[in-house]
Amino acid sequence: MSILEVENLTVDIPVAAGMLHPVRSISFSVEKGETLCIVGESGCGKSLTSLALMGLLPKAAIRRADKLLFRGEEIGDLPERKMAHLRGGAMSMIFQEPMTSLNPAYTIGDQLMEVFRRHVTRDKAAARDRAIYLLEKVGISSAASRLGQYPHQLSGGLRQRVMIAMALMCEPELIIADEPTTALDVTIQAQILHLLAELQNEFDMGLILITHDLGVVARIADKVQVMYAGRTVEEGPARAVFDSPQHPYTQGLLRCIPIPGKTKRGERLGAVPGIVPNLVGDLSGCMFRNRCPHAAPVCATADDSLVTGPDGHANACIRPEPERVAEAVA
Amino acid sequence: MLAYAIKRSFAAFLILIVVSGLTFSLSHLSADPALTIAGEQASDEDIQAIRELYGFDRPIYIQYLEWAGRAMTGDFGESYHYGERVSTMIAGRIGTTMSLGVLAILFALIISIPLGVVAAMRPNSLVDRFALLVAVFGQALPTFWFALMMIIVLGVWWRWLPISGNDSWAHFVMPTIALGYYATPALMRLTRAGMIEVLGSDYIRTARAKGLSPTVVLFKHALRNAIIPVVALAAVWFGFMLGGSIVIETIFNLKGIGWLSYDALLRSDLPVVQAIVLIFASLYVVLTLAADLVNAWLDPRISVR
Amino acid sequence: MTMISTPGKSFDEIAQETLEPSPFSKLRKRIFGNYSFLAGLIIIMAIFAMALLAPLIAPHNPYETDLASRLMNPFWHEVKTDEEHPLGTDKVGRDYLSRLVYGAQISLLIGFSTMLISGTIGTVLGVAAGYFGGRVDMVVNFIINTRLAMPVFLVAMAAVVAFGASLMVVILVLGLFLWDRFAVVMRSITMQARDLDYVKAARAMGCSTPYIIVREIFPNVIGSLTVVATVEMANAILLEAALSFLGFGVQAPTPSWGLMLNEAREYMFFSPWLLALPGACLFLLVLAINLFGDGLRDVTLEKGR
Amino acid sequence: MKMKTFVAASMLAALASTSTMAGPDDDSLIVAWGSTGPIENVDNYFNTNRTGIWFSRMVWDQLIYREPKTFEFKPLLAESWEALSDTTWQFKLRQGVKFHNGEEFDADDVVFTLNWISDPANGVKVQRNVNWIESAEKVDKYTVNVNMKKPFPQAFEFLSGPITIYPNEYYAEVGPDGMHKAPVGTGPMKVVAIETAEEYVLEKNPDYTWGSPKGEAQVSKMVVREIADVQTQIAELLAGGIDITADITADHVDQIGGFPGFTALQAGTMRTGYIGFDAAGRGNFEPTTKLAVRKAMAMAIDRESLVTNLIRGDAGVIHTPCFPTQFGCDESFAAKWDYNPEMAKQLLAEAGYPDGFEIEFYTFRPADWAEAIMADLSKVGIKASLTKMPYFALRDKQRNEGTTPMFLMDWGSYSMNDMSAITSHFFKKGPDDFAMDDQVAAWLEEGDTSPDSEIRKAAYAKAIEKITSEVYWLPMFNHVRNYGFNENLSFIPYQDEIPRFWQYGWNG
Repeated sequence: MSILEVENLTVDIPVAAGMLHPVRSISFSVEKGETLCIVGESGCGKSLTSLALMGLLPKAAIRRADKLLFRGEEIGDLPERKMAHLRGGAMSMIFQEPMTSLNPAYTIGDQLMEVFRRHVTRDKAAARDRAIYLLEKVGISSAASRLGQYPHQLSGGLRQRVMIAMALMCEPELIIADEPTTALDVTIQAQILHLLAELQNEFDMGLILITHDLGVVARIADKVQVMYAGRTVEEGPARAVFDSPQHPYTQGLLRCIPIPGKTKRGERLGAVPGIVPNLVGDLSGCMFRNRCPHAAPVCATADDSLVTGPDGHANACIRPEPERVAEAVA
Repeated sequence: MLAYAIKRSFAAFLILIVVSGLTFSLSHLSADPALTIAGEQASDEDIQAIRELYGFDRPIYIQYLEWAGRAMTGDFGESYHYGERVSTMIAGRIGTTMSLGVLAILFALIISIPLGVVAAMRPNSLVDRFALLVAVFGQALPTFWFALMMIIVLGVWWRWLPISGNDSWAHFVMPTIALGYYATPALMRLTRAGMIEVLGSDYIRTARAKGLSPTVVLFKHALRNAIIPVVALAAVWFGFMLGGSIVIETIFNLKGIGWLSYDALLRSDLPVVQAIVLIFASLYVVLTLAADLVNAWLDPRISVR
Repeated sequence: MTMISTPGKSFDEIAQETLEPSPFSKLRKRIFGNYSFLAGLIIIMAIFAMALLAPLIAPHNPYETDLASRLMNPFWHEVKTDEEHPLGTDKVGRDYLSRLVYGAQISLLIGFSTMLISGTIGTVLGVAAGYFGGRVDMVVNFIINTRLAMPVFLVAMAAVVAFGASLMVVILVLGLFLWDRFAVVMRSITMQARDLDYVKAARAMGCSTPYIIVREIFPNVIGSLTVVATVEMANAILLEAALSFLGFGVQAPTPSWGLMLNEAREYMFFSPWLLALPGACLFLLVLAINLFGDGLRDVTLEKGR
Repeated sequence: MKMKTFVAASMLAALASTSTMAGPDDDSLIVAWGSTGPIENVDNYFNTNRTGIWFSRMVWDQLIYREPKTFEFKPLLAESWEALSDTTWQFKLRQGVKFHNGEEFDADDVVFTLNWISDPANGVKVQRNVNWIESAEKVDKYTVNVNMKKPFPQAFEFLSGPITIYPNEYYAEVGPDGMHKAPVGTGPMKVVAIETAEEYVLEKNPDYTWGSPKGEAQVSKMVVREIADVQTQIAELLAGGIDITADITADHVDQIGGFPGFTALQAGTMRTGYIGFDAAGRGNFEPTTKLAVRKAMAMAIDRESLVTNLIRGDAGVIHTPCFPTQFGCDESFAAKWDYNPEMAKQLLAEAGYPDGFEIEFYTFRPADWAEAIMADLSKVGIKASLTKMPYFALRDKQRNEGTTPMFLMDWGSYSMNDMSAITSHFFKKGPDDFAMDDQVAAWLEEGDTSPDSEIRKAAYAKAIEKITSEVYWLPMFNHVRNYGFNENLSFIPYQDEIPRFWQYGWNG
């Protein structure tokens, strides 16, 4: 049984110009001990997807899903009060901005223990022990004395470690990390990712890592899901996706990054030209068509659902590679 | 911390010297104290004698230094008019003014913080509209006029509340509302703005992601950060209110030091005026210092440098 | 000198509260129509026109007494009315409507003049402190703190006693006291403006300081300056009214709304309109200035971000 | 919901406060006064307030009683008296009178009081009240001789007015401070509690049964509240918080009188209003130094209209620089200036001001009187600009700087029925004198010190004639005191501006 199973998740936000459709009918699942990476450009809906899973969408946003199963139970219609009990307990989240995601008015000890005492036990001593244990786990020295410090006394890297520790406080079965390293120095980015992967292994959790950094994905992902304009355009086992990207967008993305062992020294990195389309109003066809080198008139109208291949590798291109090759031949 | 405290105290001290020096010169411009002391029927010789006895014939800066020197020991001299020690007179009356000031600022905070919070949480709701009305009216309503209207309606027409004096808590209801209401718009405005900013902040999202109950999120995580600026402004307003208490105390016959200063000005009772100006100024200085310390406690990022 | 730098937290709060865009702009639009700003402006213009055209509008000379027809009732009363005096007469038989009309002149005169004086003082101090920083900032901070520590109302009353009550004295006293908000806000805005890239560039290119302040800094602060000006104008009008109300303001028979309130107090229980009318005028003017200022704040804010 | 609670709480509060409300129910009287400021020290010798006089009449007695309607002198603490010489009076004292603290009243008290107050070292605030006393001597337990420094014809005015008799043992022990905190006298009311500038609680003196002409107290308890603001006093009166106020204006009398349950009335007093001119040129203002100008101004002001419309009650125009009932104040010697704006214009033109002039005008009274006067003056071309100042500040300016060319003021003569209490104060070349007329000063001095009342009258007549014909002052009108009170209160006003509060009881 998957820890998380999502089917046709949709998020709509009413705005002045009409209805914005930032996430449109996406599906995925995460198993115990598995790492799912959701990749895509800014604005592709990946952060909203994570917030939708946690039930943290802005008030105006409307969430719909055919299935939203957590540990096999439907959580899509849970009242806020019950949802709050899951959050921070069985599922927790790490945010992008360690500098601002901690409350400046309270010590990190207070903020760490708070979540434990909310979900596990009111026992203060137990919470404290757990906090110290996890701070050490995430590689913070003299953990006990750190408890009394305020966020502003810590560096960004340390704060993100604290955020990770906080997410782990209640032994969650699923962690959603939304670009946890974007705001950090490059050297620290690697450390934090390494740490995350290590902890995931150790505690055997499901991990959803949201990122636009394919280099990161290549290193730790089990499964990859590529999002563009609120849609999943390609998904599959990490190796399959990296080895043979099928959707033109994925191909474009992969050309943008140097991949160890694949990109030759001196080779030019590619770029995906064009801009992300407007997602307000009725949408149809493939949204990538205005940037796609292979676009054809049919792309404006045809269904852009995923077509799954034999190894679980799916993509949503209306004109998949075989067709394009056929055309080229013809 | 200690160095900071010393610096602040020194600055405060300088401020008090300047303020009291200005007031001293100002009030000595306004009247010849010898005349006030001598009374209506005094002869020229009597007045001259008093002038020499009290040293009013000396240069003003010498008089000021002497006054300031004694004031530092809490000795503000004797009232020309009442003949009582000014310190005794003020000690007997400051309680009324402080009660009024504290009640008024509490009233303002009790109105403005919840209104500001609710307005921030539920824009466009009925409460928000009510808050708007309070703010728009509060800013434009002359305090004394509002006080008089309350007296007419609540005191005389409906006879709900006592009109003058300070015998019971009921006597403080109208003055508190009149004085406190004026500070409400500013405080509410700042609460609402702070609250909106905080509610949109990353750490509130974190708190919610931690599954904390809405109450904890609102009161523990959001409010504390949102009211930090409100505290500082409330301290400033408390100072303003003590000043405003002059009109209110006069209207409601509350005999605090606001009224005392008005009475003293009418009869050129300079030692009383000077002492009260100095006390108001000291209160302001102490309050802003206290507000900074409270802020430092509420917001650990403000390190006490 | 370094010892006297004490820009308490309260400075920032005063600046923030002043410039905080009205939280209610949307709501206000709903209640007062789409452009409350426009509504404020229209009321101000109407009152301004009333002041300018007073000799044409007012049915009588506001100073002309007629003891035989004193205390006439306004038109809605059944007895003792006179078509000559639609709003009745005051206690020496002057036409109340005419005095209300001419009262606009006084309030606007006081509001504008005070604002000009205090605006000049405050802007010079604030811009200097914000632009030069360092010691200049310290000295200005000290001056601002000293000013804030003074109980304005009390010291203003003392000054009026010292120099004699007259329109000129009231304007000067208020002008010399109400510059603090200008200074605080100008200081903080100038500080931000100083760090803008093009201002830095201008400095790097060796432009003269006056040139930079006038050409580069000033356009940045002018919006906030106007906002503060509206706040202070409203403040000055209310303070003048309070001073006149206590008998420490302008002299009779000047038709000042504050003084009219003072005179009307005698009749507050029996002829409440005498109190209500000038109070309502005062309220309306201040409300209009506030609405206008709020609207201006929104505009300034949109432009600024 | 919260609003409801608040409303309910307020109503409860109101009920609580109404339970202690004023009214006839509990045989108590609540008085409000204080529009000119609270009494700084209720010790009669250490305040200058009008209300200080009111208070002193309740708590203390004088040797002599001056009948307030006929101005006759009657026995009070002294049973009889005779003049032993031009400078000595002998008083036989009443027996069986007790002070509130039980101390017995006898010659020792009188001797102590008179000697103590006349010693300048003790700093009695109004020296003029006491500095004519040379000494007092005890003859026997109930006989006292009072020696004067020189013949002093107004002595009885003082002995029946400001000079109250204190208990010697108590006062020697506690002094003015103690007397302020716990006043002790022989009067009809005794003090229970004093809260400076707040309120005084008094109760009936049960021992005041020896036949005093002042009469016994009519209520068992009295509370006096110092309320500076007249409107607050009225609000309290209408809301039932107080029973009587004496600080209201003429217009209030109409208004309160029309309110069911309340009575209001006006009573003329001897407080004399006047316009003073800087005839001596103390402030270097030229126009007022010219007689023609002063005459013109006198004729430009319509005093009749002012009195009828603004002052009202039984006030009248006064032509003398003193109040006509006062000793020596003979109206027939006064030059009268009737309203005549045409003549005024003519005089101004003759004086060299055909287009009038500008003048500063000072007052401390409500501005409406001054405004009416200014309107009259403007009709003959004189533009007056008003400066209204607090009383003390204005007196200060007058005495120190003298830069007040024209001022509307008034004088209550300390309720003394002798013109020396007013005219001599202002025209004997003191700091309040803006005429600086040697002749007038000399005549007044003669009148003040001569033991012969005919000589006094003649001297005063000359002074009156000169002051009014030179228009040093333009006497205006006598003031009216306006009272508002619960209609069940038996209230009688007196011309000397002293309400005898102990005499007022509840009807029915």
